Amino acid sequence: MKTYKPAATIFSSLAALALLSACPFVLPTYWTLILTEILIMGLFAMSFNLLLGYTGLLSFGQAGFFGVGAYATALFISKGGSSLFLCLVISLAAGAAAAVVIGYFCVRRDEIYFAMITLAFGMMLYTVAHSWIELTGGSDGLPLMTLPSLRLFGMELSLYSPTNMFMIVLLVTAVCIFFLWRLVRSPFGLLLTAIRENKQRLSFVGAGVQNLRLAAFVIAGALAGISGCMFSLFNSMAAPDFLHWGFSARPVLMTILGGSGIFFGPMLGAAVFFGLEQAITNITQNWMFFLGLILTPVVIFFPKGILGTLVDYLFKKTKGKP
Amino acid sequence: MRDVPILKIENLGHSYGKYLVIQDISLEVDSGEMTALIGPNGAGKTTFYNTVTGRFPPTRGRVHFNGKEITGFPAHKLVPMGLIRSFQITNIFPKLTVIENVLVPLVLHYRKGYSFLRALTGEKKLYRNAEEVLDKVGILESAHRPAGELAYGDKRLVEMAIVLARNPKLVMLDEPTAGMNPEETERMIYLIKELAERFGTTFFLTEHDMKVVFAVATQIYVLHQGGLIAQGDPETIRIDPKVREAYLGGSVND
Amino acid sequence: MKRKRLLWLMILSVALIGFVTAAPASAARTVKVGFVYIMSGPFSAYGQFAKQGAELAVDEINSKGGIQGHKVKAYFEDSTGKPDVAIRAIRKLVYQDKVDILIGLDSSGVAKTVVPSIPQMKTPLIITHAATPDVTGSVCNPYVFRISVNLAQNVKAAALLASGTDVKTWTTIGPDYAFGHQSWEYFEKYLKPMKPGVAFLPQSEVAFPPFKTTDFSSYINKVMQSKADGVLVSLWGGNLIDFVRQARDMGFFDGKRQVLMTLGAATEVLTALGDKMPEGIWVGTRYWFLANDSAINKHFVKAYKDRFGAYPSYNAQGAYAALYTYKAAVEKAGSVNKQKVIKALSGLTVEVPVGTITIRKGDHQALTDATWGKTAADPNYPIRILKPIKIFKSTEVTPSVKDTGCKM
Amino acid sequence: MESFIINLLNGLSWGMLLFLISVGLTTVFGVLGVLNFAHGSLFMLGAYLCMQMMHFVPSFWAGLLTGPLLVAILGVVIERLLLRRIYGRDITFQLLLTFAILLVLDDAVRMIWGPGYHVVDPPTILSGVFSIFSRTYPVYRVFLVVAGPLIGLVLWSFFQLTRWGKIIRAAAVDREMAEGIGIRVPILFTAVFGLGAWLAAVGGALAAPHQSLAPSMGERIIIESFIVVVSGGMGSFPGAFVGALLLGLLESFGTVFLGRAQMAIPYILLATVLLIRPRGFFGREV
Repeated sequence: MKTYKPAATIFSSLAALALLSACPFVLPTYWTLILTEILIMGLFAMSFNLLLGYTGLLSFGQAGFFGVGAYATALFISKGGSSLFLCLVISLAAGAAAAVVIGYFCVRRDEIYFAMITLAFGMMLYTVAHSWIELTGGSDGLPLMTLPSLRLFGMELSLYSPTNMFMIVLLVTAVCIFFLWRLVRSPFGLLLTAIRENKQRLSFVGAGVQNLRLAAFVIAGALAGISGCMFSLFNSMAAPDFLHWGFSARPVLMTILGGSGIFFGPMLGAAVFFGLEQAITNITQNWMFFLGLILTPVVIFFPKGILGTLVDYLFKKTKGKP
Repeated sequence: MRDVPILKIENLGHSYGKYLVIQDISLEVDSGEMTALIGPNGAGKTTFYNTVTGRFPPTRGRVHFNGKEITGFPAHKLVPMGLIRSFQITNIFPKLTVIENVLVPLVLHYRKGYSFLRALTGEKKLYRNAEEVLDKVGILESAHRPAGELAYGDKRLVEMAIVLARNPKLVMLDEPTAGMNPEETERMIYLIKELAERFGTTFFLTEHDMKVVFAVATQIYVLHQGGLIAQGDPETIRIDPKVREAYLGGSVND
Repeated sequence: MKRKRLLWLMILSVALIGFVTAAPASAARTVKVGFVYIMSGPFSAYGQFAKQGAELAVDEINSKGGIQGHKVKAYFEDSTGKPDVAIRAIRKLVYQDKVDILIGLDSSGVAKTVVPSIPQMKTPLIITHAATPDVTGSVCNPYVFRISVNLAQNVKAAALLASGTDVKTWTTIGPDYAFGHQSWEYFEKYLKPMKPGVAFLPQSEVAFPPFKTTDFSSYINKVMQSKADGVLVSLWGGNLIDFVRQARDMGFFDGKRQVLMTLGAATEVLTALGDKMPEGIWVGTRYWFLANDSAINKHFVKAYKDRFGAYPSYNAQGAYAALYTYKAAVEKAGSVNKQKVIKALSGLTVEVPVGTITIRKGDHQALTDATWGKTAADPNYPIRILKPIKIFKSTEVTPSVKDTGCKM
Repeated sequence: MESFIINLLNGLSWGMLLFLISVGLTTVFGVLGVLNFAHGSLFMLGAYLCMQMMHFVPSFWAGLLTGPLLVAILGVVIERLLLRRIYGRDITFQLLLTFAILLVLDDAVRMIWGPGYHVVDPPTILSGVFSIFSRTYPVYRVFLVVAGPLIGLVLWSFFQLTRWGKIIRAAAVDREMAEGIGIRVPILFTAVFGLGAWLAAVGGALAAPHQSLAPSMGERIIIESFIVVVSGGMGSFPGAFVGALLLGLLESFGTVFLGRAQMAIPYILLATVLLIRPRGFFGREV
């Protein structure tokens, strides 16, 4: 029988964090940058998985909130903002606010209809970013001409340094993941899984399923907003592409690659995705072709994803069949 | 002198377009009684359930619960008032463990649904409560197994536990022994009786298995072709010629 | 059992980290050139052309002893036309491959969002395709150069052409993104003072089909229905092909209106359209392989045709010319040191197939002639060619540095 | 007035192309329960193979006949090898598997025929123009407006009147029941997917003389056909017809009225329909 050992969890998380924060000092710069991107996209995928893996909702417009976060940061900085903390807060609020409005219409739908209506709203946000030239810079996007700097212990740390950027992203991602970790283990998290398992049953024991879904949707939107904020700082830009459905497909891919049933699955999926991309594009330009070839057996034979299958392999078999 | 009936239904009707599924049903359920609604397949029992518990609003008639009108209330409003239902088909959270299945209604009962950051494992009161409920229905030993892996009869017990966890005033059971083998049916009958006697839970159930009905019910209503044709205690129903006619061809004692 | 598996897992991860950190074996000093183009997806044709032009230049230079004795090694990365992928590609070239110079960029959106990050990487970038005026304007910086004709130069030439016609009212059909909108905006800005009486249709009456459009007929209808007798077409690539074929059938080219296609002379468009391209239409391009009789151009066209079996497109010329521009800069600087090269590039004059260009100091935009011409059939060529060709001098079409808004 | 007629014709012919693509998509969804992301790629393959066949036999009709047939065979292979392993799985997996197929097919097309643009000429009898008042309009577009409903009618008769059509409809309503009455469902599924692939390819072949062929063809059309299918009602034949016409007309007339927001037209339609009728125009409400 499983017993919950908080001490072990805390210890291993801290060890992983320590290991990761050593990375920029041993890895070449380029891999530090890739790792930064993995963390950002991994957090984005984990926010998406709060909906897919925990609540059972396939959102195809998650990039909309990611993009809203990215644009919130880009606009804030282009209007002279310079506080990193405010960037994060504003992007979080923007992502959450967009998710409240859009979620209100979406959470009443299920399955493919939910996917389609989120797609529709995501693409409407894309149209705004693409066509409201005066505000968003239109199809060219908004370049960030400066980055907020960070004052820490009297030192001025520039985010242009890949190491500093990585540390900040690691810190923010870790905080968000900790939040998610608590969330899925809270009573609220239990209700979300209950929605996924049987939403009709849940409503007949007296839960307001729509409101719970909306809450999950808003939290996922807010976290996507934060990821978008970090992404725009990391790349010094916000572009309409970030809101396109093609971008929404990324967290879906990563989550299924890693495994939607496992908390860290999407993060590993992001790592695998970028790792594969780096490896394959070194050999051939037909990266999409090979991605498709790799994805096919994963979807057919490993529905639990890479991490899910690995966890099963490591722990289930050794335990013996119950 | 009688108390206010816990459930009072007046002239309830529901139709799909022109087709009347149930019509003009009036009945009362008294607190502490074990009331059953019987009728052959297709008589409209499930529609009646869905209409009372807010799945489809009735097209006519009224429903009162504990003296308050609840006509057309959705389930999530009824449950906090103390009215809860079970389903004919097994309706649980299959991938959650048995104890988590029971914790779900308890989280709602104690209004912890929007508690985001406290670990569920820290809610000792909820766990104690859940274990009590599991103990009551007799599946405490399976508490940490995924509910979907249990045997059929045990799944129905999980469902009963989900229903009981919210401490309802009235439990509406839709064919609680449907699909069970004789042994499991025995256990369910025993459980319902014991719950009613020891904890004073009021039950309203539909059932087509007459053995179950006559074993547990104290008051019986008979539904036929969408309307009530008889009511009374088990003895009265057993000899009612209209009921025999409704079950034409089949033995009432089956 | 369980422990053993964990052990394997750890070994695997360590091996992975080792693979990642293993530094590439350092060879003798070569000049590393990083090319970033769209190599995959719908617009990979542009990357293919550029790659061919680049490979041709690399081989030519290496066979003649390289740049200042250094062999040239080319690295190609795929921008996919998406800004976040493009910047990752650039980072890879700079941090992993440690290139000395960056060359490329097709999409204006990519260029505009990527350019502000280039100074952080301390590596010069020569843009060869992206046309947005902003990269040598509002977001310009000392590390970024452009040797191709930009939108302002191309449209200024169009306006000069337009001023010579008797068109009274102009409208446009262009892609619904920055390129289309800016083309129209600049056209109006330039033509108005040249020919005060001319009218321009308001925003609500011009046509901007979204980029993904394949059916242009309702836009064609909109333009034909308007009172305009002159049309600026800034569609390009597949959009332009679809537009021309559909417009032809709808009687758009019936001679009742003057048509200027800013990117109509792109070889990939002319090749696909063949004899479906109407004759006598003014078309512009960044480079036309018959427009220049210089020895350099003749050599380039011949070498390219011999090797790849087609006439070089403007993107092939762009990549080819960029490498020769870099070579000239290194030779001027006497070093491949990036800072020295940047200094040398600024103000550099060099002859490339398209003509002699000078990279202006103020905004790093090349002063390069703009090419326009009228489509004509010629039995010697399988595609429509330009006859007559009209070359607009760079001094005529390039806005002043002050006008570009560039502050270095 | 003439402008109105031309916009109407534009909307109708575009709508008919959308209909041909969507009807295969909706049939496959109705019977197999799979929303096929790769449907647009099959559409594209139809166009490319039509062009390829025309190199062998220089007639559009030959290409139209043989190209889609090859795609149908490919569809059968895809169903047998891949799709049938994921029936009944979560929608996410179905979308992702067909998305993977899309990635492979799109890149394969680029590798085989190159990234450049290709054009296909309409057959000679359809290549002219005719005049509407003072304007001309291509005959081929009118052919599309006529061919769409004709193919629709043939399909409709097939579904309503023939034994196979009835079996397919029965299977779409209730898979288990169909199995119960002795229909060999696996073969039926293969056939239906082949039919869907064929329809997509016919759409592609018919679109070929009208738009340039490029590896992005499929990607551009797939979301719009999703929108048609969902707003018409998933699995509904009349739904696909109405949805396609509506979207075609909205996009055609929208260019006149909506200005900068025109890009959002399909999405506004989709969201509006889903908010008002959660299962689309002809969908079965639950």
